[in-house]
Amino acid sequence: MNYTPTEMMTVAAARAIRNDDVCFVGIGMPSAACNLARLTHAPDVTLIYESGTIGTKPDVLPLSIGDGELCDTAVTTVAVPEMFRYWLQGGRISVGFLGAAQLDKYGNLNTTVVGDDYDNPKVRLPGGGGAPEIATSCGEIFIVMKQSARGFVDNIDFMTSLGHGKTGTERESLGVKTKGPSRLTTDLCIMETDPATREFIVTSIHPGVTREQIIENTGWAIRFADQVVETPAPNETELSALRALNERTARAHAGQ
Amino acid sequence: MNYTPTEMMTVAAARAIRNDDVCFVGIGMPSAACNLARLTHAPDVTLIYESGTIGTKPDVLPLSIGDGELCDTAVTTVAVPEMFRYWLQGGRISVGFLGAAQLDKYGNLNTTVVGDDYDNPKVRLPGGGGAPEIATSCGEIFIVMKQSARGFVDNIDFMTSLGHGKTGTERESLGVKTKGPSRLTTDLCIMETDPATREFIVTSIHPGVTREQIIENTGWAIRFADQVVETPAPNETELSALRALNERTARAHAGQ
Amino acid sequence: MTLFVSLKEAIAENVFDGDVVALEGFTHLIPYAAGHEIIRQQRKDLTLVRMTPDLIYDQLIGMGCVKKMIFSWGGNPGVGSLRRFRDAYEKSWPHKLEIEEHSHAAMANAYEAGAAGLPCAVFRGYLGAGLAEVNPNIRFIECPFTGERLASVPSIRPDVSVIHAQKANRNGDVLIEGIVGVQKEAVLAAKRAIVTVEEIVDNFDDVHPNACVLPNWTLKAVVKVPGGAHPSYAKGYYERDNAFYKAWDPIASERETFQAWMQDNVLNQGPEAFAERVAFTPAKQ
Amino acid sequence: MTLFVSLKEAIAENVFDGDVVALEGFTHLIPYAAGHEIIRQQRKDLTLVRMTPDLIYDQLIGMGCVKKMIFSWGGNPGVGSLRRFRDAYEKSWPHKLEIEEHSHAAMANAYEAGAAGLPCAVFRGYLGAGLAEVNPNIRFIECPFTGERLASVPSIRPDVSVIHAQKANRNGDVLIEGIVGVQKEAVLAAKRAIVTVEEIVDNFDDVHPNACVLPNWTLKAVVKVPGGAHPSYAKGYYERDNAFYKAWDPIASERETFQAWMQDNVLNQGPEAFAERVAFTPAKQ
Repeated sequence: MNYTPTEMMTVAAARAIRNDDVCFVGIGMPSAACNLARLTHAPDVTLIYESGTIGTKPDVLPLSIGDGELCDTAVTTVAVPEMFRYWLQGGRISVGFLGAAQLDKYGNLNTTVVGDDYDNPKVRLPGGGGAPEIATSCGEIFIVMKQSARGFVDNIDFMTSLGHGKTGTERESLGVKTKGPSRLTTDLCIMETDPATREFIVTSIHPGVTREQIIENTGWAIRFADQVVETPAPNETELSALRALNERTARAHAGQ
Repeated sequence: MNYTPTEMMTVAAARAIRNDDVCFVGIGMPSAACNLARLTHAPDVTLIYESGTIGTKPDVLPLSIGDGELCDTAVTTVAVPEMFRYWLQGGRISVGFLGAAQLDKYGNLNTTVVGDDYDNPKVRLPGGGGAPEIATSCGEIFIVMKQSARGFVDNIDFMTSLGHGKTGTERESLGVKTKGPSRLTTDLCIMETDPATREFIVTSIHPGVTREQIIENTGWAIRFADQVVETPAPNETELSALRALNERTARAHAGQ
Repeated sequence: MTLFVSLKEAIAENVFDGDVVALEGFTHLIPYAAGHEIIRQQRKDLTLVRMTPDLIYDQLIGMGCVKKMIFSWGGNPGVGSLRRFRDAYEKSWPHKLEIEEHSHAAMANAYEAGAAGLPCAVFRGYLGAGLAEVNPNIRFIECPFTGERLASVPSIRPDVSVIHAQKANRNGDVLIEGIVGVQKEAVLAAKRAIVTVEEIVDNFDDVHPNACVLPNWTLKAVVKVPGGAHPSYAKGYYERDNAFYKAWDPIASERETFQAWMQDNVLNQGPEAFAERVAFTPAKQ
Repeated sequence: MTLFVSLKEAIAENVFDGDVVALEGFTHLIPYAAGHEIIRQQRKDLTLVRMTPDLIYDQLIGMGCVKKMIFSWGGNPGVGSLRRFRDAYEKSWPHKLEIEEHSHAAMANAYEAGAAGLPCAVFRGYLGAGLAEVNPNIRFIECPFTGERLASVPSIRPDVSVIHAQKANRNGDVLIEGIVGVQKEAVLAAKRAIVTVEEIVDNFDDVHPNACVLPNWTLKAVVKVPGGAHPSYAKGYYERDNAFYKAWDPIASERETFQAWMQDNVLNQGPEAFAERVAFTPAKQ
């Protein structure tokens, strides 16, 4: 079966989600991956959106973090202060998903400004939203992001949310108990955190992708694990579930 | 019309409640006074019980702070942490009602222990409950209490909740912005806070009560205002509303 | 789904000697049946936490299960004292009882902070109050912006919280409605949570989207015990048995009458007895 | 009862030049009609507060009403940037815009603390985060029991908060349901609160006892504006107009197209236009 790099990325991201996970889901790629997991191998996964919807099972992907469908299909919907206090800070989330404009090899993320002067940025981005506390309160962080040398940089312009810090040791020195970024899924490969150095290393390469492509699209000196496997291509169940989800979504949003 | 001292006390306490007040209501006499006010001259008064029931209109007096009737007739019922954070601490309550085992002339109250050793009390009382923060967060405090030399003492055994402190100046020195105890209604008289000294002075004596009776039943050297009036006797509207309320209450609780 | 177990299993597997235990309920939905099971299983050295310890804590204390009680108002609402609590605290019967005493605001904030995963609660409280002088767990901090002195107490993080609720659905999600007290906070603050419910329904499709629902993954055990809150009440099921609260005072006033009552009504009974106790106190409407 | 007024009166009597204003709504129930009235009344030098400033803040900024924005995520959800916000912040058009930037957790806690009457919020946050270095309103305190370093931000206490809700009853109590965001907190934290509603009903007898209801005495003005959340949505009334959110991007991308759109759709219109805008986007079910 043919599939696009985005489909491969979504499927690979979805596979990492376990049936008993409680996921704090962001809009876009994380939302697609989480719902795909729910519609395939992880039917009992709990999806939480920061708008307050807990255990939601949307039939189509939301355009915003607070689409009505999220509430209509949730186990319960709580106020936003409660969401951030009892559910996120309370340590009840096993996996948080994040994306960014820029990330570095330690999984530090920037969604705040482009340019190194915060007060006079080249580009003012939307900002961190929930990211600073998602990054430290969730059991672990999965990052899903299209790979490019522009986004995967040696030094991010602003530390919107903490990964493993500037040296890989900052979580420990700050007393942060959670694991932090453990997995990065891109349209080219899967990276996991090296337990020794805390930097992302490539552990699985998507079918048809070369090491050179990965190197070219990474702004830092990317390392490959000793054992790199090939990511299994999306199977028919995965692809058809994803495409049906995307079709339902397109139809629903076009109808408005 | 004949009436009992308790009826006089309840009616006198009720009269002080204004139609636009938001009252934090305790069980017992305050609850009777507040509901009598609501059923007579203050139909729009907002009654709040610490169980979380806001704007409640019980048909009978509750036995406990969380009887079902309070919820069934409320505008809304909130969780107890919200009650104490948003509604009480938030400064939304105009009048708090308190009673006690002991009070002094500054309206400091004791509902904790009898005896001056907290760790080895003569009698262990139920404790302060909401009183410590009711005393400082409500706009002003109305106290309703049967008068006796045993309860109205020179020195309370334990400072469960702050009135005007040990010298009348403690609210100011602690930075407490609210008025504190402003009115004390007993079965013998009405006392109000002297603006100069902050101590309770008698401003109104119930019909048939003598100054001597008040002096005998007060453990401190009680002062009388320059102008002491006679409390108007309960009128027929007040008495019949109170008696009907008490009858409904007795019938409802006996039925269980 | 091992979430649905018997009450005996729920207590045996989740409540241990020496645990910090909160059986919460603010007048409404007090988990009496679960408390009785703890007594039958003879747990010892418990630290009991509750804003408004009422008859069930009086019973646990009188039966010797309790080492310490953390509370803010310990009485029989509208009636008077807790006789067994006073006998234990004032006269060490059946043994010595320690207490840690707070205000309602402090306890409510401490549960909230526990649910929020914080080490402490911060609030405006205890101004001029005597408890601040006798309880070392009441401290003060300064607002880093205004310098205002604010009270702080440790968050409450029970080993196990026990609550009674109206219903569970088949997935084990639990609905609480009416006077919800601090039950949600108690459950989310605890390491383990047990819920007894009036009934189990297919789904919560007809439930308000913002109703207080605890998802099944926040709970360790869900047990159907109809009437399990008696003599407290369950909105929509049965009313508060105010007469029983009044009747408790003479029962608890003497050690002998208390023990006889416990033998007959707790030790010689099981959770199934609760359904009968509420059979004649139907809910209003 | 002077609570029920026209939208024109509600804004004229409660929103003043230089005010700190929160028009809250977390995707759901965003008070667009009220925002447009503020634009028509040409308020100046406002400090706008909101977790997720979206198109209505883009419009207020582009029309020159805003001096400063306090926020945690400023984008067009699922679409991209707020073009007018960026033009103001990056290029000072129509004039300079100050910002104060926080995380969602900080803002949510700050509203909560504002509703709770506290001077500051305390939470576990900003660990290793860059905002703590550029925003002097992010400070740290120590837990007085564990020594843990906790973040603190000033509470949010707007001069006026504006929300949109599903309904009011004849007394002026207001019901919000579904995704309730931080609206209750925004109202309770504010000196004055304005609510626009879809409809006014006789009573709330059929409303869940724990639903989010704001009693009339917490509000300054209640205004019926059907469709008043468009292009946001009102659960039970109409769905989110996702197509409009997408269409906004090209409109806002140029100053001229923006101004023309504002002239036609805001300055030359009144609140009654909103009902038509939602006529063809009925609610699900």
